[in-house]
Amino acid sequence: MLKIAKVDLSKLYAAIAETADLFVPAKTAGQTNYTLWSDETVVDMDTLKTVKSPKDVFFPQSENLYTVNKVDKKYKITPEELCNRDFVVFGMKACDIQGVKVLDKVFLSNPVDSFYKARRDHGTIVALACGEPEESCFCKVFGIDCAEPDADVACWFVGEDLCWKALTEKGEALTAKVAELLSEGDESAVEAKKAEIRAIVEKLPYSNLSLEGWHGDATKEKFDSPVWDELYKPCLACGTCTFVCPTCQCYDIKDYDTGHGVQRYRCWDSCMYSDFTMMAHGNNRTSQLQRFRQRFMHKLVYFPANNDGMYSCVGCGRCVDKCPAHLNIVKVIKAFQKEEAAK
Amino acid sequence: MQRIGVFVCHCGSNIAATVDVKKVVEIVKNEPGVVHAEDYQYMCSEAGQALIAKAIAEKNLTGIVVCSCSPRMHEATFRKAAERAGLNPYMVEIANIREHCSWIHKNIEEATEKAVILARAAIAKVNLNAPLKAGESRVTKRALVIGGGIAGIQTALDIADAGYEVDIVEKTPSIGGRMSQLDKTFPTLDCSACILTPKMVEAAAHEKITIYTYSEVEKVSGFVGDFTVDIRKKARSVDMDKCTGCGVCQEKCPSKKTPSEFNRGLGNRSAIYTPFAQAIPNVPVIDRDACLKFKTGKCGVCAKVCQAGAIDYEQKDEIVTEKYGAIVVATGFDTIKLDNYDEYAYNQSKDVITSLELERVMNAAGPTKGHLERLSDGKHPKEIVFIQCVGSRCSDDRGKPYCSKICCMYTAKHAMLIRDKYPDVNVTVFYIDVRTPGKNFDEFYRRAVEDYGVNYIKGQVGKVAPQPDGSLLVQGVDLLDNKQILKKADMVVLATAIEPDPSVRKIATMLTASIDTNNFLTESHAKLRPVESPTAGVFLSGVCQGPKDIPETVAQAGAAAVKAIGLLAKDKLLTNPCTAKPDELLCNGCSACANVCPYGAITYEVKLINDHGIREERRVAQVNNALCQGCGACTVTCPSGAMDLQGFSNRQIIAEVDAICR
Amino acid sequence: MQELINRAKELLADGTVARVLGWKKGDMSYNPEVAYFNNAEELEGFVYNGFCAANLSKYLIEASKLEGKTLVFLKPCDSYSFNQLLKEHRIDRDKTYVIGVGCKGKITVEKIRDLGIKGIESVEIDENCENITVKTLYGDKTVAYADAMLERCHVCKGKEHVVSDEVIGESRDTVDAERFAEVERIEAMSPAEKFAFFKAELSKCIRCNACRNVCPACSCRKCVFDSTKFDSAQKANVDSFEEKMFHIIRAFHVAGRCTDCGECSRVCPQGIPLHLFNRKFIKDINKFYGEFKAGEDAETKGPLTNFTFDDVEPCDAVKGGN
Amino acid sequence: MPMNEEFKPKIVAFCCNWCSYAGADLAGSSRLAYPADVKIIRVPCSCRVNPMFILRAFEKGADGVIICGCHPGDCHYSTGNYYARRRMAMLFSMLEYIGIENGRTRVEWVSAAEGVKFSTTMNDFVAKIKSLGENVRLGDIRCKN
Repeated sequence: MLKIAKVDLSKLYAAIAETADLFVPAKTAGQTNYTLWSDETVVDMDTLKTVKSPKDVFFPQSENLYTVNKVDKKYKITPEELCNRDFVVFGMKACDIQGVKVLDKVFLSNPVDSFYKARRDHGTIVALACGEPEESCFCKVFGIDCAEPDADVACWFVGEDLCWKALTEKGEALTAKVAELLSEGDESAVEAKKAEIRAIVEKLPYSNLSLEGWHGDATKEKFDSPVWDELYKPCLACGTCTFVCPTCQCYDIKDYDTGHGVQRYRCWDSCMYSDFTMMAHGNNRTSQLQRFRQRFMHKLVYFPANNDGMYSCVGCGRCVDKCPAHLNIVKVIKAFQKEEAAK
Repeated sequence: MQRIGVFVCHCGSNIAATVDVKKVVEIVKNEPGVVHAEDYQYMCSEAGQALIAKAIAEKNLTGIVVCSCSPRMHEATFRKAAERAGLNPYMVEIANIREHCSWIHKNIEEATEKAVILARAAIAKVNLNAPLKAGESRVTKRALVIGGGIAGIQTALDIADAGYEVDIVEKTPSIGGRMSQLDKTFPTLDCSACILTPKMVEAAAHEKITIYTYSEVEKVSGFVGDFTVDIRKKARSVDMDKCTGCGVCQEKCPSKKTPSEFNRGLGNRSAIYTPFAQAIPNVPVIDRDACLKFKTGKCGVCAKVCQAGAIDYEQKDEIVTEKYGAIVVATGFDTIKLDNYDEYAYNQSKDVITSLELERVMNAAGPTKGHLERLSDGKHPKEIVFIQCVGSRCSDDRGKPYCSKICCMYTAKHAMLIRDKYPDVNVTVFYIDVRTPGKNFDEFYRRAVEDYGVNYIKGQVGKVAPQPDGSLLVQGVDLLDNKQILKKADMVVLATAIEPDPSVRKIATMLTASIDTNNFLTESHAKLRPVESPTAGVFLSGVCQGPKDIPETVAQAGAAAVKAIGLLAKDKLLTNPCTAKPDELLCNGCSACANVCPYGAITYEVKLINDHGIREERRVAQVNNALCQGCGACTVTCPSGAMDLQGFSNRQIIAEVDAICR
Repeated sequence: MQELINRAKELLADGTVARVLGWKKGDMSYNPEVAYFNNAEELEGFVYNGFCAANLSKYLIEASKLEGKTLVFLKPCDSYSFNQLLKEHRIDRDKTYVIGVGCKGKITVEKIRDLGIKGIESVEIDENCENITVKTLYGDKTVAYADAMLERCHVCKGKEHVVSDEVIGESRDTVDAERFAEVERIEAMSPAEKFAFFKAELSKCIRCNACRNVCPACSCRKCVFDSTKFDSAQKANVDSFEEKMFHIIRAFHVAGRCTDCGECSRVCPQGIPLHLFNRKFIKDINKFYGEFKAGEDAETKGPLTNFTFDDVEPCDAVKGGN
Repeated sequence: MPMNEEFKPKIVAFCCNWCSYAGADLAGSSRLAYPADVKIIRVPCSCRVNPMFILRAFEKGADGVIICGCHPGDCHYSTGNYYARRRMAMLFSMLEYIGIENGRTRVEWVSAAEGVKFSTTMNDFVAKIKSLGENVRLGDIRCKN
């Protein structure tokens, strides 16, 4: 266990940034999101949850795939270069790290998404244990321990220090690069901190949410349930939940005419949008009920069915905080519980 | 994907001298959709059009871009050529590389680059063009002529003689117009009334002509072939059917102090009046502002003396609604106000008059019974000075920038008539230039100078100063002798500029006909379509389009009539297919488009819509293609983009923007 | 609140309405959601308190397609949106029964969190809406009601319902700020400062479309940014310009129609003060074309579908007009 | 981009078919020069100009956009330019509000008879855009280079 005084963190950031791009939570115009660090960045390690999850460090909201240019009468295709520069994401929480594992299932299984893989290969995650978990958090429900994040490096704020522990080879390598700034830390103090965090988690209102009945074999029963009929109605069909979610991975591929060529890019899509998966023949989900159902069925039924029971919700609670209609996955789970109980 | 042919015109050297035409051809060959590109000396020629037809046939072209002069010039030509070759005419777009390029740029490289960009924009547009089909609309076989002067009368007679119904709307109590105020006409010196009156009578008697005098156009709706017009027949207070035109009412009317409009205020008329003896109709009107009965409630003399019982104080304005296929504007002119020309003392001295006032003075039926006399003291003048270009050819904003065209000739006429009748009177004319381009015009002017001894001085007058003895001191300059001139005169006559009758602005707005900065109605093409307004179905006759003399006016009146007849002779008209078209699936039914439509072309209908499997009743916009004129106001007010304009669609315009900006 | 429930039950019972559109208790005390109530039993879950900020008028577009009348509860500001939607033929007056509800200003848990309060377990609003008691994992806190109030309530345009079949409940004047102060502050900036301000705000935009989808004026069946009509279909932020385009055009499309209900700013997950766009247009419209309140009635022509002969010229509008 | 002689602005001019396009034609037939930077798009009426077209032009790299229509009162469609005037007043005000340099957009009323005005307007507008320099605030970076 190593440590660095909080007051010296800026030195640490600078040291990391010397050899790699560094992404940190930073506050701009009042909101905290992951940003590429520079000397002027106002780092915000205190805000528990960034508005957007850090998933776009690995899977950007939009990225070019290739460019087509016309040279005389011939078309020239230039693929976008893959990520070839090391980077570090600093401050990721346990839930978001689990989110990346969900994305890994999608993008690293065959066919491998080369853009994503290049970023995963070049990225080192420095995780930060959650100091004060909030009432919208429910990571515990998915077996995540926010006191003990699993990444390349795990960190804890203890007193006036940041405690630092490398967990993987990548973590060790990063530690070596900044070793000068680190000194020996107190293992027991970190343990005490973990206990403190876990004690808070126990008291969180959603920590004991039951996932009973939600599993890969529940398709028929849940799909046909009448509960959806009323449940979706407040939904505005915006994409907030999907865009702040650390695991939503759907994207669309589009072209942009730059005037001197065409850029083919992909960008996040949302299953809440009316033109999601719109095809030449039309749309396979024509009502908001269907679209709304799709999102939760995917997170809690379809994804576990295809990934050894792994849910594609990590309980970060961003949708709980951000849904303009105060709808969220917790309310969905609770609504079904109530229905079960009524039966 | 379209198969586009690009045809680049040299226009002789008009384009080719500044734009490297061959280079344009080479570059556009690589544009998306282009399968053919060539250049030619004159694309608009038979041979040029044949090239287009040949390429359409040989290369299976689906779209055409002609890089040439303005589409306002030859778009129709090329569309017709394409149509003859079997292509939909609306698959043709023009890149204007002459007016907007070769004629304004000197640098060949720059102009060529711009020509390529303009061609690209047109190609990008054609890529999104869709064949359009013109609809049909009916033609109401009746014409409206606004204005009952010589222009309106002649137009109406010509149309009526061709067998079509015509209505004349005249705002004063009689037809006749300015010509009826004139004494003699140049260059023949025949009496104006003698040649005008028969025409007035003929119009009144013509079975196809209906005359609405003391009436104004109130509202115009509709479009070419199918206008609906509200005409306000102002209350005459005299029953047209009963009145015999005996004139006793005018004699007995106690209110006789109203300045006579017909005599330009030089004499008075009664409150119940006909403007002049030969008025048509010969039915008086009561000027309610002057009439004692209307002002005080007492009087009623005219009703008492009218044997026919035609006086009707209760009469009200009446609105007549008629349908017309064609409208001819013949609103004529007036002389400008002279408030900006204090130096000529027009407002200070009664002996400074305008030429039109002189016409009344010279006229036997005028305020002086045709005797040339000073209006201040009735004395016979010995020395008369004419000042030309008062308010015409003016470089500042006091007057008009244009030449009023008729003044040189009528001044020569006046001078000649005065010298002929009163050889004792000296006549001096101050002029800038004497302009006599017309048949027998210069001969006429020379007669004035050579045979009648009129003293022409090239130079302007700086000031006319009324003297204590009642004479006028004219201070001018003789530019040829380069000397100051001080001349004592008994009368000064101002060749006052003419301007379109003020009523034309309102009428132009109602007709959506455009007007130039001088309030003259704009013709569709200055050279090739001089009697047509850019607004389809509206034609121009007489001075409302620009200054002209009587023979020109009559000629133009005939031309306007022929254009109107050509329109009325058709049973159906092809409508502009570039109309608004709603996408019912996107329409919100919010009525925003209908709110901004100037033609009332948009209505709403509740329809069963199948929107990608969702079937529901929706309120959706419907466009009446016969009413829609294609302005596009609705398309921008529609937030969802449901309303689009065919031929100028959102995607087409965006494609042009993209092509220009890339 | 009980009065509202009782009245709703009456109207359901006597068949005046077929359903009730209102707010339902959430699983926390601060997250009520919009809900339909079809019977008296369901109405037991009805709630109306300071957290019921959602403007229900837009939901009536769908409700108008249902059989029978829908009872809807509208706050004073929501009634403007209702009128505007009526004007645009999007909702059917005959299929709605409007109960105007009193409003003492609406609050949001975000504002409470912004005060540094974490681990919120429950929130209690006192009867007079003066203070809020927040129970947290870290102890109880008290917050002044006004401090948790939405921006729009500080500049409320009035507590009168412009349309209703009946009104239940008291309102309270909540205005304690100048409505156009922020717009004026921006107007006074230099072009570079203005640009920096909007760039910082708009670069947060994630194109989730929450602002658009919640907006009662943005009621297009298919948004122009979702269709191919302008070659403008976009799904995600690609370059900062697209956000400018989206937000400028969105503001333009609702200009003269926006009732300043403030829902866009309330729902933005990134806290972008989107109302500043709309309010700029409202300020301009008032200045150039005379005072205009969208939704004040359901008949008057909107300022952008109207004109006068001597309107301000665009170049003069930019110089600040007169 | 530094202001220098090399800056060739891209300028889009929307001209209504009835007045301003004809005014541009008249400028042409009168040989009244204005810079080749101006490219004209013909629209039936100034009221056809959607703010989206203007923003699109800027997105794609235009440095200035000018809209020309019939003088108020003289619209071929009677009222089109009145709507255009309100729309553009709103749009321009918004552009100024978000920090876009004043003067990148303009509305001018040019009649079919005003070839001289068309030419002087374009000369003046190009000079203004040159003084403002390249449009960096509204362009889409993907369209650069």
